[in-house]
Amino acid sequence: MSTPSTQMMRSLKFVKRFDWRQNIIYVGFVVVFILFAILLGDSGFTSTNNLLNIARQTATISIMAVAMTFVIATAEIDLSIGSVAGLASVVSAMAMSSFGLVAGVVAGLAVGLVVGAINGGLVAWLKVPSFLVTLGMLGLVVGVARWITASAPVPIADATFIQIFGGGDFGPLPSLLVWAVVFVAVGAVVMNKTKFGRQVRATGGNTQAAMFTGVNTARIKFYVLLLSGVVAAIAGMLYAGRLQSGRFQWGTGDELSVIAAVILGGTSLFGGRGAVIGSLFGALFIGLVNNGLILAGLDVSQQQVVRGAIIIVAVALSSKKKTS
Amino acid sequence: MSTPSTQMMRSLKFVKRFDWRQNIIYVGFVVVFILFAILLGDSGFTSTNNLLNIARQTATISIMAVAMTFVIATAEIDLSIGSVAGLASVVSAMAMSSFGLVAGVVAGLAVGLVVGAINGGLVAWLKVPSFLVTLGMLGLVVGVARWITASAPVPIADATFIQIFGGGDFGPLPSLLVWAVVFVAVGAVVMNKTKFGRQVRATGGNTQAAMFTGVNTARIKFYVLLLSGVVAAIAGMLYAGRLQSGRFQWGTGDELSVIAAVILGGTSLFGGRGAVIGSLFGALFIGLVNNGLILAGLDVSQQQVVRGAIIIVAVALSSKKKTS
Amino acid sequence: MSTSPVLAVEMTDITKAFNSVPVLREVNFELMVGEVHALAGENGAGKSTLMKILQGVYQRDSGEVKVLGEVVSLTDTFAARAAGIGMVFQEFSLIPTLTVWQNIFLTAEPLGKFGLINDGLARKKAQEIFDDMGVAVDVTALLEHLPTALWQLTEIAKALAQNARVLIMDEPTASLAKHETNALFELIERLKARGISIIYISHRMDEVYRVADRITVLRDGQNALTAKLADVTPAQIVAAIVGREMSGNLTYEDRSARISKDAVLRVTGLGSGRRLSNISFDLHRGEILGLAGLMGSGRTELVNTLFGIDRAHAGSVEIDGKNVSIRNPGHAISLGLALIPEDRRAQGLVLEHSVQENLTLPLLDGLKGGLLLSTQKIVERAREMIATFSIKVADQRMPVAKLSGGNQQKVVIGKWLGTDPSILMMDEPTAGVDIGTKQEILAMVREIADDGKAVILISSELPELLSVSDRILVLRDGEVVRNFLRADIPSEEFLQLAVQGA
Amino acid sequence: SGTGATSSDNTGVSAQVDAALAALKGQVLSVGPNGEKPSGFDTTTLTDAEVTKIKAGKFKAAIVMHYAGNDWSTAQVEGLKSEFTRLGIEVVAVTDANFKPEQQVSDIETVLALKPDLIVSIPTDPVATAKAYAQARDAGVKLVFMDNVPAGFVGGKDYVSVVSADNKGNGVVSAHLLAKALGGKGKIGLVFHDADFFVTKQRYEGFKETIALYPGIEIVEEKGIGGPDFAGDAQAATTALLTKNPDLAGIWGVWDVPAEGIMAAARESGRTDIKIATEDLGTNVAIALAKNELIVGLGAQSPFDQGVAEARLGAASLIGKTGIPTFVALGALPVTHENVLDAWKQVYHIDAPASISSIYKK
Ligand SMILES: Nc1ncnc2c1ncn2[C@@H]1O[C@H](COP(=O)(O)OP(=O)(O)OP(=O)(O)O)[C@@H](O)[C@H]1O
Ligand SMILES: Nc1ncnc2c1ncn2[C@@H]1O[C@H](COP(=O)(O)OP(=O)(O)OP(=O)(O)O)[C@@H](O)[C@H]1O
Ligand SMILES: O[C@@H]1[C@H](O)[C@H](O)CO[C@H]1O
Ligand SMILES: [Mg+2]
Ligand SMILES: [Mg+2]
Repeated sequence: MSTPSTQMMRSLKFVKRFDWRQNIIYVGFVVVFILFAILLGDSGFTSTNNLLNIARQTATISIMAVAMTFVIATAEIDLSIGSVAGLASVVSAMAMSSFGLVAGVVAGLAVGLVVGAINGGLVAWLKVPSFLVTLGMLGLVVGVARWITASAPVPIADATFIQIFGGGDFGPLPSLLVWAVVFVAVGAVVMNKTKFGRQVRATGGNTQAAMFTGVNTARIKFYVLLLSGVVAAIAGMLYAGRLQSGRFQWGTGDELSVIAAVILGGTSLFGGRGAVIGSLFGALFIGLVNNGLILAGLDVSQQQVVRGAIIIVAVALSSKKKTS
Repeated sequence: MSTPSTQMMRSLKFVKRFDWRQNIIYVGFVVVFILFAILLGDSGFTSTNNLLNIARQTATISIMAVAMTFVIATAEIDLSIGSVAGLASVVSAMAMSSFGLVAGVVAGLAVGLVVGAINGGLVAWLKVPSFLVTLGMLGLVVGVARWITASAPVPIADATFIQIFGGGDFGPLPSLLVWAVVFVAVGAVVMNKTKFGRQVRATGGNTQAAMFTGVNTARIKFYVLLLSGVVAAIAGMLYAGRLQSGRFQWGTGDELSVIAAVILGGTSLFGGRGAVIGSLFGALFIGLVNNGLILAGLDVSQQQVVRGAIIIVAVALSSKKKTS
Repeated sequence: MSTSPVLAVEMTDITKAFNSVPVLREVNFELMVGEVHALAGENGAGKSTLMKILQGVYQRDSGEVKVLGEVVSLTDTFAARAAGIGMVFQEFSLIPTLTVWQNIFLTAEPLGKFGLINDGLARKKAQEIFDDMGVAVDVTALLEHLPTALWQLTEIAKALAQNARVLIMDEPTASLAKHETNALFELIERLKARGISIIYISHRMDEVYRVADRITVLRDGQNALTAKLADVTPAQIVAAIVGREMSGNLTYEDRSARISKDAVLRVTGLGSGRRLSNISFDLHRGEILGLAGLMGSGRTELVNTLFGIDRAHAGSVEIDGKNVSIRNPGHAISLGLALIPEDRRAQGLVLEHSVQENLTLPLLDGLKGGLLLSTQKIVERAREMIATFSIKVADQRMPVAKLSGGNQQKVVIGKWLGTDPSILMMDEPTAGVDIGTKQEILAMVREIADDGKAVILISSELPELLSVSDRILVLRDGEVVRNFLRADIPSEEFLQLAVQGA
Repeated sequence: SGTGATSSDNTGVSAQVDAALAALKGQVLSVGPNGEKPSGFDTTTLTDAEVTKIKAGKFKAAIVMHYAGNDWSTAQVEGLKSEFTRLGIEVVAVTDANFKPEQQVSDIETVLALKPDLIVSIPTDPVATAKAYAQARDAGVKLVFMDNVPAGFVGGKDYVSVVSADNKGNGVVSAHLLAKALGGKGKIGLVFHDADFFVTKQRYEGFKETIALYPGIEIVEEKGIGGPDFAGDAQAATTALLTKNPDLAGIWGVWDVPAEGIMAAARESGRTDIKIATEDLGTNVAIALAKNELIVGLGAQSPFDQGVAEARLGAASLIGKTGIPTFVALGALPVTHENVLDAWKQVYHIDAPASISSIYKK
């Protein structure tokens, strides 16, 4: 969107904003963490177990946030991820119960591939707004999940699946944690050190300019939405492993948390930027707050109030930095 | 099926002459309406009563969509409207029960003013992303609403209030319908025939250029978010009148439907455009589909699937026209 | 048609229409290997369109294109790049959110181990290209932080990095100051020597004579002239461009009689941003004050500060003897100021809004019928302005983005002159404007001053400054270093030296 | 290594529990919205003559749910549909308000356009939906409710009848079963439905009153969940409970979906020794019972039979039958590892699926 400018002021504003957009989340994370550690020390907030809990509870969001960072970096959006996770969880559970582990995983991934391809195809080549396409998809996909399961859970017995997908541990670490770390690491490298990542940000920064430069912007948009679909499917299987069953509700509403994590992390909804690590901390920040507030013994309404306040204050402070 | 298709052909010619984004919604509306009229004629779809139902059920969404059109035209977003409606409904119900009608209405409006002013202030002058601010507000506000009511409904006895706010009729017309018509009419005029409307679109189209042209872009952003808060509060009171009680849940999740209505109506998330009438038809379109699918006797899951599919198809078709 | 030497590019009978408005009609254009071929014509004549067809951005309706003897289809930009055609776009092809070096190597990044981008190498190469061009830039800066001139230089560096065999330069010097322009010309000589063929689009006659071997002129989308520059006079070229004999350039005339003694604007010890410090000068009613300086010298920052976009942190500003602290552009406008900004696309226009809407945005108060805006008044007002500034547009409801570069600039100028300001500030107003219009604009500037308004004019084209200014301030590193009466400036060279600070 | 109810050593408590449950058998603790005393399932049967008469009527019915996201709702709708089919009544619409009253009001209005003779529904919010139900009543549509009724509505006058699970009883049953599994002592936590919702409140009361009878058991903390992601909310809440109270011995979950979240949290915290009691015989909790892992017992409703009863009562009213009971309640069914398979058959009228029976630990 933005084009050249020659005022020092504006440049400086941008520099400053860029800085805080990059860093506020880390600051916020540390501050809140320390606060909770002090206030909730005796509630076991800092116990290894609880810290692992936070990691576990934010793993699926973090993973989807990595993919969403790419989508938003191209100035598109994917609202269907929550539903895709739900459908993938039931489809893989069903396939598994009849044809075993491998079939189950393949089927789950297939869900992500198909939905992602449709989203991507419509946005990339028919040039329709991703907000609407993926919003329609959100309803359609969850509907399918309910339809084929009659809204009932599909139990998963396969121990290996549960062990690998979110249920078990790899050595001392919860498998969920490992999944998250791998996704974030790969995502960060791809975004910052590969042609693809570069072209993703170029597409979001100025689609037309990117096209003139020989970036196949349509294909880029197709890929990021495909990716987002597949990753959502994996997240769905992680839910399934964790809850030892597939169900259409797994992942419901995650899209908002994921987008929030990405933006908190410093990626702009208007595209051109993509802070993968930031997104991870955005997710951790949200998880941290949720965990702390529940530990603090607040009831649902109070949790909502404080959680909202914390986000607003964090955002507001971040800007104070800028103008000071 | 010849009637609709020929009708479609005519409408599509019409579309080609103008910008597809501006017109597809009308086409979609007409097509779907005719389809339902044919398929569900005997299910009373076309009965005056049912048509009034559709109007009634979409009124609050339409009203909020008018305000959201202004917000999105400035390239901002307001995710807090649903919660504001909920809080306004309980606050005005509480105030009414103790201090009477006027106090109730004033209190409800005050909620919108306060929340809108905070959203607007943070976005306009601290230049923080409206997505995050209003997302935080979404949680905070609904939390407050639950807190002060212990999640319980607050009954409303005042007959006048119920009569005026969504419960009653003005002559032959449901008061909700009248409210919607007034808001849309005023909104359309302000957007297209006043300096404010022009400045709103300029701000969203290119903030820097608008600023260089003497538009006080910060103030514009403040006003649209303030407006959106107040309108959401009114919508909340309409819910309260209709449901004869205030409750934190009124309006929950409306933000998505409202934004969808606005975008379906031809307003771009990236700002610069604002089609108020389009937003109305976007809302009507969604209401129409929900109503028709229930009348068609589909299961819940099937309703979701078809609803999603219709949105996707509508959007996809709209683009065909663009490229042809 | 000429057979030898072999042609780098041969475009035959090219026609192109946009929604049934013809833009190019049977245009022929040929470029020899190692030749620099100038392409000239009025704003909207079709130059960029022709080049975008060669670049695969637009598809021709009919006609044939050969590159190095091969017929090519040029269905998209990839095909064109594959055919070895690189382009310096008029509306830049750069990504604001990427750094200079990332832009330069976009899609052509050097790869290191594991197929990952070798940042170090890319940065080094980018730096080399700029050194080669003799320009100092921080290649790790984000584009969005840089001024127009640097965008233009980056755009050029990017085209060079593609080491194309055919290089299209669409007004590469539109907002470059003299010394960057010179650096560019030396570069072009070196490229020629390497056998690279160059198409050079420009509205500046002196540049054309300096770099080009041949020239082709388009008028209303048709061939008007193709000749060796050795064989044509500037007058002939201008005639071909505007389609009639044109009275010679505006020349300086002493206007001191028309300039009143009392200052309409008095700036004292003004400081702003990081670099603007201790700026003091008076501006008188009826006076045209020129600002000269190198890129980054602070001219834009100065006018932006006076217009309330940047906040002054020191000094005072008086208008009509009253001390004012300008809060924002709205306030500035109410005080009778107007600023034609340097960067038309970013600061002057809402690109996807119609020509009509852009022209009337600052005038809405005067276009009401009762409480509401009157569409009729808006349409008529816009029509008048389009006529006054001979803006070439098929339909005034067309998005301004679809106008030619120069016509976009005219919209910005028109919009501001429409406000009838008492102090008019213009930052590079004639960048990208064709010769005929440039003269009209300068004449207009003089008229405006003549009926008692004051004008501040920023231009990197010294002849232009010298032709209309009554007084010229030279800025360097954010300070006023010289303050000349026009009469005291003997020659362009003299001013050039002052600017360079030699 | 799960430990089921039977592994409790304290015979005193298990005796007390068995006695209590025995006394409860066939009993219904809840009373009707207007204090009516409950009639049983058997009072809803129709004679062959009545059935033929109903078939002749070619009636239309609509089902307006509050929430369609779990086995309970599905079974309700199944029961209704199967019985309606038997009675030759056409189901013209099914709607789901997902716990949103304003949505439910719209659903009712919309459904009325279909001119149904009968609406079977469960009000999400007694106050907010009253006007819409009144509209239906005034249009001459017969109303049968599940679990609770709109504010100010009177049985036999405004609506035909309300069929409820003995929700209070369900709470009581689950409390007894948890107490038994805990051997009558230990710290427990509660995960309740933080909403003004009749049904779930009733259970909560039933549970708390009953658990208070066991002095050795202490409720150390209660956590509310708001949904719509009930499993996720319950999981987070439980994680916190366990973090804060490492010595927690048991947890009560307000229905099966939250219980699934509770199980996940327990597994993750390596607390598979925790004892969980809940309501509703959902698939996943049934599996846990079959494995004899984590879930030690629950109070099951009979959603299918409730559906059947509602269908019959509604149908009866359509042919002007008089003396129809205005409050029918089906007793709570205590389910533990021992009887989970039979319980399934009793609740859903089909054999437990392989996913449950195959892993049943003898
Ligand atoms: N995408 C488009 N849609 C419609 N009209 C267009 C489009 N692009 C260019 N035009 C029209 O084609 C004509 C030629 O435009 P072009 O940019 O080629 O002119 P130009 O010779 O480059 O002028 P300038 O010197 O101002 O850059 C103009 O009238 C312009 O309005
Ligand atoms: N070589 C450069 N590298 C990085 N930033 C630069 C460079 N040159 C100028 N800038 C920045 O761009 C802006 C140029 O300043 P400004 O535009 O006010 O000077 P100017 O005299 O108007 O130059 P120009 O003719 O380019 O407009 C300043 O913010 C300066 O910091
Ligand atoms: O009794 C039912 C179930 O417990 C359900 O899970 C929530 O809705 C209640 O009405
Ligand atoms: Mg051009
Ligand atoms: Mg400048």
